[in-house]
Amino acid sequence: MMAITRRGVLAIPALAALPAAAEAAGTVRIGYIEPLTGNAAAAGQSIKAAAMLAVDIINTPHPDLAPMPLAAGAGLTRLGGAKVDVVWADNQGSPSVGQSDAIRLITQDRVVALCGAYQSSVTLTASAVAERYGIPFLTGESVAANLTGRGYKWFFRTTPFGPDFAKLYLDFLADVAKTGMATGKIAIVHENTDYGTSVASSISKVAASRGVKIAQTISYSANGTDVSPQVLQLKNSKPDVVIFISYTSDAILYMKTFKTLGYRPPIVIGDDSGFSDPSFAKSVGDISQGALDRSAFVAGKPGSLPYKVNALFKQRTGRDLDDTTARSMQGFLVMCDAINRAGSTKPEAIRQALVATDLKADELMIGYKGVKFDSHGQNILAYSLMIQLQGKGYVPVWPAGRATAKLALPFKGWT
Amino acid sequence: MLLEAKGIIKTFGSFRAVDEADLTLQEHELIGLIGPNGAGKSTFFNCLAGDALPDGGSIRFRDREITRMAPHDRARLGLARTFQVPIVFDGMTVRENVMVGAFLRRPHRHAAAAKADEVLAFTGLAEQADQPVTTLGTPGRKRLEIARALASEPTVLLLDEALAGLTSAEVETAIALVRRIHESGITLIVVEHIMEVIHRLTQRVIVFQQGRVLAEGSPADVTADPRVIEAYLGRRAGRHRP
Amino acid sequence: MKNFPRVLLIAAAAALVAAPFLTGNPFYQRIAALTALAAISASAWNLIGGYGGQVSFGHSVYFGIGAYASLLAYTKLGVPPIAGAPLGVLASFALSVIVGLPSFRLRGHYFSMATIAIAALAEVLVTNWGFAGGAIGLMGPASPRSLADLLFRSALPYYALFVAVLASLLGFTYLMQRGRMGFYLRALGSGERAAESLGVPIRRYKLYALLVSGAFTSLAGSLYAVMVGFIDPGSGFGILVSVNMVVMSALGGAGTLFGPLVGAIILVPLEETTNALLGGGSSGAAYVVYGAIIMLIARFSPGGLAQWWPLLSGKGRRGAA
Amino acid sequence: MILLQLGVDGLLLGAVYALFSSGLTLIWGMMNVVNFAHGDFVMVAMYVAFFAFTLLGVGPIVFVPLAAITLFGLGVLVYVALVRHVMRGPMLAQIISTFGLALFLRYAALWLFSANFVSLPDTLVGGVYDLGGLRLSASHLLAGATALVLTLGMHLLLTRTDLGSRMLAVSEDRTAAALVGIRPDPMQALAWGIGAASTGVAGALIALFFYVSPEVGNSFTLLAFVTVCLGGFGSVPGALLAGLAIGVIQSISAYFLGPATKDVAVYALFVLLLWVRPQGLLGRA
Repeated sequence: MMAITRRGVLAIPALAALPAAAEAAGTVRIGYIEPLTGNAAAAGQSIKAAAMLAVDIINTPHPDLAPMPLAAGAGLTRLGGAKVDVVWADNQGSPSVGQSDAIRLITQDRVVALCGAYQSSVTLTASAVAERYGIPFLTGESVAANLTGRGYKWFFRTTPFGPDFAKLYLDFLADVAKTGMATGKIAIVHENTDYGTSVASSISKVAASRGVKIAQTISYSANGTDVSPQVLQLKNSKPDVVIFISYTSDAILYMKTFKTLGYRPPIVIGDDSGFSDPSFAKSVGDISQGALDRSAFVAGKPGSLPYKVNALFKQRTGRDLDDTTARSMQGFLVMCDAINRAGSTKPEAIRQALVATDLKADELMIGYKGVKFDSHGQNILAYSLMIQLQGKGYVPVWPAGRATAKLALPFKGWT
Repeated sequence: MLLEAKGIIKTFGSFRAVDEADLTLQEHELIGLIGPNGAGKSTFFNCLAGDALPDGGSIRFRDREITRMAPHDRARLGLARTFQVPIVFDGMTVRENVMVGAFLRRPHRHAAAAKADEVLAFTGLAEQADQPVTTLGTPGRKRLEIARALASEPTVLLLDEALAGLTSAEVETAIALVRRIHESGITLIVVEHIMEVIHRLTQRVIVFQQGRVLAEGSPADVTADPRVIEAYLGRRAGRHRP
Repeated sequence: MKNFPRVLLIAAAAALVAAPFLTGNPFYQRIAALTALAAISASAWNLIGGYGGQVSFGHSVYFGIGAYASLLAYTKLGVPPIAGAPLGVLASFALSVIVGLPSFRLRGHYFSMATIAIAALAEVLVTNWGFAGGAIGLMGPASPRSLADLLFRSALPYYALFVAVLASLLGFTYLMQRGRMGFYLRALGSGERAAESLGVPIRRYKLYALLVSGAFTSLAGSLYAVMVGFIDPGSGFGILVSVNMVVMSALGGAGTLFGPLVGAIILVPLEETTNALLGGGSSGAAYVVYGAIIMLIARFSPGGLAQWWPLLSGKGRRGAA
Repeated sequence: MILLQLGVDGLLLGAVYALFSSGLTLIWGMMNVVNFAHGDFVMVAMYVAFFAFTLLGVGPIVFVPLAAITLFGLGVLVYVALVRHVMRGPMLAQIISTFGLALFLRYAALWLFSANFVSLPDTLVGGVYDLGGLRLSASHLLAGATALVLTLGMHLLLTRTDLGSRMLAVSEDRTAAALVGIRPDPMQALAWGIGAASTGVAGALIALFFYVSPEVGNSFTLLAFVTVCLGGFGSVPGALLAGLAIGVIQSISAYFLGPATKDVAVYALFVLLLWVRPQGLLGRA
C-alpha cells in the first residue's frame, strides 16, 4: 500500500503531462472493457482479437475494404492521421470491477471514449461512470433493455436489443405460417440470469402486443446438471416452436437430451449466445441439424465487405467471426468513425458526432440496415437475420432477400 | 448433601454403559471413583459434569435438580471439571487460558486477571504465565486445566484422571496440589485407575464395574473386598490369557 | 524508547489513512475506498470466523442482504439508497437468529458446509425473486437527486465514510478482544467442551458474535451498493464474495485485531493493479494466486502474517494483565 | 410413461451422483476431513478424459483408467503435501486448505484451458436404447452401471479385505493402529488416493455426456455434500442410496415444480438435514 501510494504521488505530474504527449505521438486512446477472464472469457478474448483487427484496418491502409469508413487511409484522417490505440481492461464479469475499469481508463489512461462491456450488468455500471465523467460510451454487444432509457446523454448502443429480436422471431414465424406450418404454439425456454430473463420478457411483451400467446415459459439454471425433466415437459406439451435463450453449456445439454429422449420439436430457435458459440456447432452440430439462430453477421458472398473482414479475422485467429464478436467490432468501428468525424478528441465533440451518425448498410461489416441513433442512444437501424444450422455451420435462410440457402423445416436434429 | 446422583442410566445403542449407579457427596469430602477400563466411570463422570445426558435417574446439586442442565450452567452453580485428555485454548497464553475460567465470576478484565494470577501462583504455574499455552507439556497442561477450573471458583471439582500419564515425581507434586485444593475448602471427586493414588488421597472410594457400583467405603475396606480384587485381578488375569 | 515501534506504527497508520486525500489520483482513491470496504467485511467476518473459530463461507448472504436492502429502499420507496442500510441491519439480525442459531449446533467442517449451502440457497432464491429484480438485479439512482443519494464522481467521500465505519468496527473489536466476550469467543473457538465446562454459554456467545458480524457485513453490502449503484445476485450473494472475506482474514491473521485490515491492504491493491497492468492477459491468475496463498497459509502459517508479527494482534505488549 | 421415464432418468442421474460422492465419503470417513475441492477433482478428471481423447485419440477403455491413475496421484500428492500437515492443526487451517485447493485447481484450469466449454463427441458412447418408449442413453447406462460396481467394490474393500481393515483401524485410532504396527500415514495417503481415483472414474464417465469447463466442479461439490450428508458421513452404501434418492427427487421436482425449485429443494433439504441430524440421515449417532 505504501509503495503504491508513493507511486501515486509521483504519478500525478507524469499523468498531467500525458494527454499532450499522447497527441504529440499522434494516437487516440479508446478504452475497451471486456470479460477477459471469468466465465465469459472466451467471448471477451474473441472480441479483443476482432478489435485488434479493427485497429489494424484503421491504422494501416486497406483500400480493398473501401466503402468502410477509415479503411482506405492510414489512421484517423481528420485528426492528421492519428493512430487509434486501445487500452484494454478486464471486467472479470463483475459490475464493480467494470466500474473500477471505467474510472481507471478515464482518469489514469485518459481515454477519449469507452467501448464494451459484454455483460449488460457491467455495461450498466461502467456507463454510469462514463456519464458522471462526461465521456462517450458505446456498446456494440450488450442487449438488456434497461440500458437505454436511463436518460443518459453519453450512452450509445449500435446492436439490436430484446424487442428487436422479439420482432424478428415473430415476423419470421408469421412468414413460416404462410407455408402452412403450424407456429401458433410457442414455448420459451430460458436460462434464469439477466440475459435469459430479459430477452424472454421482451419476447413475451412483443408477442402480447401482437396478440400472439406464449403457451409455455420454462426458466432454468444454466449450471444445472440435467435437463431431461424440461425436455420431457416439452415432449408432453408438444409446442410448434421452441425458442431457447441459453448459454453454451446448457444449449449443448439440451441438444444431447433431445437426442437421448428422441424428441424433435418442429421448429427450434436458439437466441444467439449459446447457439452461436463456435463450440456449440463443433460439439453438437451433427445432432442439431436445422436449429435456427439469429445473427446480425453473415459472411455472405465472396467480395462483399463482411466476407473480406471475416477472411482477415480467420487469417488471424483461425476462426470465423461470430455474431457477438462482429457486433462488438462494428460498435468499435462506429466509435472510431465518430471520433474521426468529430475531428477532435474533446468528449463533447465526439458525442455530437455520435449523435449525428448516419451510416449506410454498405458501409458496415455487419447486416444492419445502417446506424442512426434515437434520443436514447439506441441504433434504430439495427437488424438481424435468421440463420440455420445446415451441415457444419450456419447459413442465412431468412429474409428471402438475404438468404443464401433454403430454409429447411421441420427441425431434423440427427440422422 | 452437596451432590447426589440416583439411579443413573446411560445407554449407547443396546449397551448400558452406566446401569443405575448412585453417588452421594458431602461437603468437604474428597472421594475417589475407580474401576477397570470400560467400567463406566468416565461416562458416569460425564453425566455429573453435564457432557452426557443420562437416559434415566436424577442428579441434584446444592438442592437443585441438574440432571439435564447444560454444562455451563452447572459451572455457574459451582461444579467444575477437568478432562482426561487436556483441552487447552491454543493461541492464548497460560494466563489467558486461566482468565477464561476467572471471567465466570469476575466479568471485569482486571479482576479476572488478578484472580488468574492468584490461581497460577497457587498451582505453581506463575513462571509460565506469559508463555503461549502450546509450549506446555502434558503435566503442564493437566495442571493448567486444574488452574482454569479453580479460577471459576467452584464448590465441587471433578478431576478426570488428572494423574494419568505422569512420572512418579510428577505424581507426587500433583498429589500435593490436590491436597492443597482440598485443604482450601473445595470438595473433590477424583477419577483414577491407579489404586495406590486413590489409597493415599481419598477418604472414601466408589468402585465401578460393568456400569454398576460394585463397592463403596474407605480405601482400606474396599481394597480388601474380594469382589473388588476379583474385578481387578480377574480382568487382569483374563487379559494375559490369549 | 520501549514505545518507539508503537509510535512509528501510529504514524504510519495515520499516513496510510491520509494518503488517499493527498494523491489526487482518482484511480488510487478508488482503490483506497475499495480496500477500506473490503476491510470492513473481512473484519466483520473475523468476529465470528476468526475469534469465534466458526468458519463461515456464507457471509455473502449478509453482504447481499445489505446491498439489496439499500437498492430496494431506493427502487420501492424512492428514498436515498443509504436509508436502506438500517433495514439491512435489521434483516441481518433476523437472519442470524433464524438461520445462524440452528447452525451453531454444527461444528467445524459441518458448520462450513451448511454455510456454503445457505449462501447457494440464498443466491438461487434471489435470482428467482422477481420483486428484487430477479437475475437482472437492481439499479441505484442514475444521477444524484440530492446529496443524500451519495453519488460522487470522486471516491474520496466514500473512502472517508468507509474509514469511519471501519474505525468504529475495529474500535468495537478492540474493546471486545480485551473483555470477557473476546476471551469467551477465542475459548469456544479452540475448545468448545472445555469452554462450556468453564461456564461459557456457547450458543449465546456465538450468537452475539454473529449478530455484530452480520450487521457490519450487511452494512458493508449497503455501502457497496451505494457506491457501485447496482447489485445483482452474483455480486451480492456469490461465493467469491465470501471467499474474499476469508482470504483477507486468513492472510493477515484470523482472530487478530488488524489481521483482516492488513489482508485487505495487501490483496485489494494487488488485485486492482495487476488487473490494470496485465489488462486481462492473466486469465484467472488472481484466483490461482488466492488459492495458492490460502494453501500456503493453511500449511505453513495458520495464524496468518500475525503469526510473524505479533503487533498485528493489537495487543502491543505481551501478556494480558 | 412420463413418470417412468422421469424415474429412470432420475435413477441414472442419481447413480452418477453416487459415483462422484463415494470418493468424498471415503476420505471423510477415513479422517474426518472434508475435501472442499471435490468437485474440482471431478473437473480435473473430465479434462484428463477430454485431452486423452483429443490429443491421443483414445476411447473410454483407456481414458477412464488413465483418469483414475492421474487422480490417484493427485489425491496422494494433496494428502502428502497439504492435508497431512493441516489435519491436526487449527480448524481454520483444515477447512481453508482444501478450499484454497479448490480455487487453485479451478482457476488454474481456467488459465490453462480457457473458459471455453468443450465436450467429447456425442458418438463416443452414443447409442440410445428404446424399450417400448422408455429411452435410455448408453453413456448414462454405462455410468450408472459403473457406479454400482464401484461403490460395491469400495464397500467390499473396506469391509472384506485386510487393507480395508487396516485403513479403518487408522481412522478409528491413529495411535492405537501405530502401536500394532500399522503406519498411519501411508494408509491415509492410500485412502486419499483411492477416494480421488474413484472420483477420477466418475469424472471421466461424466465427461461422456456432460460438457467440460473449469467451473463445472462447482455444481458437483455441493451435490456431493448433499449426497454424503443424506447417506451418512463416511458410509459408501449410504452414498449410493442417497445419490439415487436425490436424482429421483430432482428429476421429479424439476418436472412438476419447475427447474428453479430443484436446487432450492436439494439445498434446503441439506441444510435442514444438517440442523436436525448432523450425523446424516443414515449415519450412526
